[in-house]
Amino acid sequence: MSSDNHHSALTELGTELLEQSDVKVTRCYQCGKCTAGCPLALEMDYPPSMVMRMLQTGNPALEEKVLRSFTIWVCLTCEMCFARCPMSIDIPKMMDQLRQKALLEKKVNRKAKEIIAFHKSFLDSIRYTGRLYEIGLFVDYKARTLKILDDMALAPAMLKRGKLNIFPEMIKDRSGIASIFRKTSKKHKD
Amino acid sequence: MTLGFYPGCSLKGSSREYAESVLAVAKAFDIAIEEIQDWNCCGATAAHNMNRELSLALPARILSLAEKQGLSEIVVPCAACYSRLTVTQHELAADQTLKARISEVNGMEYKGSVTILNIIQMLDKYITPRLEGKVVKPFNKKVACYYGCLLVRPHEILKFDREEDPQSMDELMLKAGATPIDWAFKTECCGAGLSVSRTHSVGKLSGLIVGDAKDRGAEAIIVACPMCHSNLDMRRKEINEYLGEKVDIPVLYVTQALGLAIGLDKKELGLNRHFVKVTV
Amino acid sequence: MSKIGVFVCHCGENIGATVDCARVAETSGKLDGVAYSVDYKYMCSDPGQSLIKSAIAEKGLTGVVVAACSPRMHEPTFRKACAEAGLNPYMCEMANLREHVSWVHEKGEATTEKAIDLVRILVEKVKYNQSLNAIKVPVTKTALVIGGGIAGIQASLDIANTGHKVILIEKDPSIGGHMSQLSETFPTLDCSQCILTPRMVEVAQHPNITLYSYAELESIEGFIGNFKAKIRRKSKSLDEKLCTGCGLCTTKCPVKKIPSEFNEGLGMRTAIYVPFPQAVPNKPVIDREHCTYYLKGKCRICEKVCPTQAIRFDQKDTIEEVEIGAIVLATGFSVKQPDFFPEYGYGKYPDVITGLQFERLASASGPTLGEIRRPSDSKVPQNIVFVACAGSRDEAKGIPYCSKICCMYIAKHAMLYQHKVHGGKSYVFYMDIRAGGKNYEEFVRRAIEEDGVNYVRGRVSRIYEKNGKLIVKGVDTLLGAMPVDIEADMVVLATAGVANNDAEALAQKLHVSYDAYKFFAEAHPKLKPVETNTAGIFLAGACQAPRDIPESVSMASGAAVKVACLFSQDELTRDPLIAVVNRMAPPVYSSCVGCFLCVSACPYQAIEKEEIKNRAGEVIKTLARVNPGLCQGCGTCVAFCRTKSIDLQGYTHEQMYTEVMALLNEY
Amino acid sequence: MAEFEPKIVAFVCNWCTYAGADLTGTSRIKYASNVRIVRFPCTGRIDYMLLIKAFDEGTDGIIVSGCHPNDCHYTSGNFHARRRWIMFRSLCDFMGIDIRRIKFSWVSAAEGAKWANIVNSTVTAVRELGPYDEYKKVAKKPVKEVIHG
Repeated sequence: MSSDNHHSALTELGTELLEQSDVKVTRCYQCGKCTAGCPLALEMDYPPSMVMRMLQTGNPALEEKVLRSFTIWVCLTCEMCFARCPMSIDIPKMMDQLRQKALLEKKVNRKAKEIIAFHKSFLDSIRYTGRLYEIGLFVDYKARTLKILDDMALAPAMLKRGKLNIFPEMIKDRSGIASIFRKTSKKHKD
Repeated sequence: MTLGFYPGCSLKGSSREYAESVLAVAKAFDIAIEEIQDWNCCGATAAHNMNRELSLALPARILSLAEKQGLSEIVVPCAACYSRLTVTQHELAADQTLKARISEVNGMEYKGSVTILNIIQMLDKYITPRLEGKVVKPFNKKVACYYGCLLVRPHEILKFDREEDPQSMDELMLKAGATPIDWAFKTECCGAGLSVSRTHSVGKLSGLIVGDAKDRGAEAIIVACPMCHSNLDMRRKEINEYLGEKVDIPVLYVTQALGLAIGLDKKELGLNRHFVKVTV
Repeated sequence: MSKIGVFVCHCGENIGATVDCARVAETSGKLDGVAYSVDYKYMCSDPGQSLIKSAIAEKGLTGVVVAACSPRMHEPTFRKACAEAGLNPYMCEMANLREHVSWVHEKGEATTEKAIDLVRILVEKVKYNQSLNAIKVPVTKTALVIGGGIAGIQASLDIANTGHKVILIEKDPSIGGHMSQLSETFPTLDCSQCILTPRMVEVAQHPNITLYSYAELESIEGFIGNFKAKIRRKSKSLDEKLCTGCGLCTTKCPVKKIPSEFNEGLGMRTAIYVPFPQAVPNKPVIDREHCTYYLKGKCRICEKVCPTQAIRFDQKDTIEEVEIGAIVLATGFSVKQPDFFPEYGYGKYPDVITGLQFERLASASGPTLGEIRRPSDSKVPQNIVFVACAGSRDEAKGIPYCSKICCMYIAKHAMLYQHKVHGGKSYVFYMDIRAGGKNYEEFVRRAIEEDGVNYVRGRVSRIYEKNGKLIVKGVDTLLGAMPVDIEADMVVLATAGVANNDAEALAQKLHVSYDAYKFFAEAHPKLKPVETNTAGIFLAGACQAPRDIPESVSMASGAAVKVACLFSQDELTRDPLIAVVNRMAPPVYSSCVGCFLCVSACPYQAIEKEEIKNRAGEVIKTLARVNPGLCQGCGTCVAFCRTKSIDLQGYTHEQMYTEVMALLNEY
Repeated sequence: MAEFEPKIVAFVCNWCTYAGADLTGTSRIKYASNVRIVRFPCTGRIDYMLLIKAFDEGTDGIIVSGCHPNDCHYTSGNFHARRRWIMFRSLCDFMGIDIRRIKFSWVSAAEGAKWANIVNSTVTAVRELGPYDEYKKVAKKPVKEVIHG
């Protein structure tokens, strides 16, 4: 009886974005204001408004390109696009969704491996201690990316200024944190 | 009444001077502050980039702990943590199923009853009204107040100040004796979480910010976020490379500038920990 | 015994494809009191109407139910057909099988059942319908035109030229409206003042037009053909009969720094002022909010210098009461003002201006005498950026609609700039170019191809000032969404056209509907574009939606014709669907007990007290009586009446009860 | 057993809701066919006795809808209807008529989609409540006779 057939114009991915992040790709009218204000538009393979356009086409090849894009990883989630979007499209939230889908489907852009390595190192650090252990993060990140020499000067300078803890801060309820990680892990989803 | 305190990881590590200055200022005004016990990391950018549920569960745990501890109001000086906590509260309030799911994941009841204050809101509520007469060493410098992204956006959720050309920090600094300048990069992004993984992007974005502040004659940049601070301060080498000149405008936390104005000691405020030397 | 005819329309496929019309006709034919039933392809067509007419004649029908489209569409058609066949038109009812059945439900048993139900209840209702006669009311053949912009001017002149009287009221000291502020007009680039001023003068001199400038509508009562309006004539502090319009006072006034409304704040005016040199009437008013005398009790310089002693400091507002038969609303629009666009720095940077401000810069009579100079330092901008859709088509800012006129005036602005600043560079950031109109697209092409205006497809995210330049951060979406930064000397925002601040209050005063954006609502989006849903009140120009000059003028002439049609008759015929208080034989006279709750409920003050007197002239009973001229037929009194003594013709208690009862007993 | 299809009578004003329902048609928005519209000039004309009578005669649900506040074609009829509705609610409560069976709303001439939603949601709500037969069980009167009697 319901007349709610609004989803019919959307592809599977489009529907997923609508349901998971409240972004209806058809609402974008391609004004480009998001791109115009995006601090990193020039470093993206497809600027935000192009991503919206690609998703609008419903063309599976273009949707695939979006998932495999560098854009979704270099996006800073600075929220500027959303703040100024005349159609109030929550692009940052959509980017989160696209990143997670790309990870799940193993379609991650190769250029993004350092960014993801950093995120993984970061999450690993809190998975075990409950809080961020900055030295641990650096070491782990360097192990993942083999970027041994980068930022080498920074750590001693930080240590000197008392900005780094030698030992991690451990919270008491570490098993609780571990359990949160386990339960929210995509692999363990029931 | 006791004000709850969520420092977040940075304030225990690379930005400990922020915590030091917050606590010093609070102490100077006899504000009782109580840290949330056994708090965890909010998950920051990494969590919401990688896993939405995790990005809600971690902040929810923090808020649950605050509730358990009987705190009705907490201050979250880190703008990024403030954003994550507030967004989580907003999303869970809007979706009961999600709220139930997150409570189950955390194994902790989550009510959503805690009021979350960012540092400016905290200062405006508890300190600004009592500031008159306390400013013994006016911070008489031209300052560029830098708000960054997460203190003001998205406005629909945070409902703090205004998204374009915000004023709250400027007003506060004016009261501390400073002259806030009108500049163009108040809410542009510094590069945030890409600091380590894409340092050159951060050099450029932060460079634009520092460059504009310099061009308009700022003598200090005032921030309210450890990420902004570390990018503008610790990445000054990359910034100067991008700008092609040596810019030595110091970057202070809003609480440090305020602390100086009310006559607190430089060391007490952690000013010795900065990369760009603070000369006052 | 009723003899009712049921006529079921297929409306081609519209009803026929979904509803089993033959079965509706057949089933209805078996109803008690139905003498004839038939289905037909198009009941509203000539043959369809003939079918009804001949059935009335041949079968001697006493009532008709047409099951077709919405009665809001064709009830007048079928009632007229009935009348032509000799049946009282109010004995005809319509069942809505199209909008309420076939268009909203799927084909099937339940749908046809619903159609049958709708016919049945109206058959039952029609049994209780009464023959009614149309009500005649007189017409006052004077029109009130509210607003003296181009639309109001055109409407006034057209009505006046048909020989009828017009009262034109304008809230500002001069008529002319926004059009008088414009420099040149698209798509011909003829000077706005040159074509407008003669019309303004014509208004002032027309024997049939009474012009009240500096006047506003205070209140209105009555109904079509018979309105009574109170007009507040704001005090000008001036005896207009004595004033010769020499203008000496305005040159001597010491308060000279008031931002001029006419120049959109880019120029200054005095406290006693004529808004612009060609103003009609060309006589000054004193702005009491700024006048030193009114503020501080001394000065009176204007009074001293006036050669005819025309200044009247103690003059009060006066209220003029006028009787009118029709109203044309031509109150125009406003442009969205500062602090609406913090990301564009509007209101913060003096060189970010609105399109209307640019008109004043480009106008030969403007503050720069037609030279394009930026407000901050009077320099000629070498790089200029025009931003389209500054507010329009922006849901987040609450204005999702297209303001319609901006695409054209931006092209004009950029063109004027290129003509006036040789070697200057102009950029237009746009989303779409909407140039639908005679010679409009050609005009835009000329701007691009001949005048070299750079059109960039994309929206601007932000504008900020640095080193005396305005940094415009835009994007070129046609280059794969490439960010484009332009260092401009001046930026012109095509700010959205919005309804006036007081539009809502005026609409409520007049009982005229308005849309979500406070623009006045037309009675039908296509077929009644200048009518409102309040009879006798018509619309012209941008008070209905953003409109350009040709459209405003067309609408105004359209509205004028509607007024002229109304005034072509001495009496109006109105639907007799009004309330009546029952009357009985003495000594009861009526079941009305004289509680007069109905009087308090009536929104039209249409119910009066009537005294019944005996032969000796003594009052023996006081009853309610409905004034048929004032009653609009809402029926609120009916629901209020405790003794059921008042009833609404066409929707009587009997009719409505029967309808509902019939529905539920077979449903 | 087939799903219970409630009978819904809609009392609407001519200028807003009737026109709004026309717009639902012109926009071709589909909705539940359970509803039958009875046209009044204004919600101010609606005598609430008629609502009680409708329940008496076997309707399962009722919609009353007119112009939004301030938009009444007759200025204030809808305000009277609203005031009466507030009283009527309490009366229904008192009489034991579940007020969830009555939907009181504003639908303007521009709200075609809203009309469809209101009909659908009312049908769903009343379907959940089941047939309105509390009164009939007690009265035990043959419905037919009452009408034509």
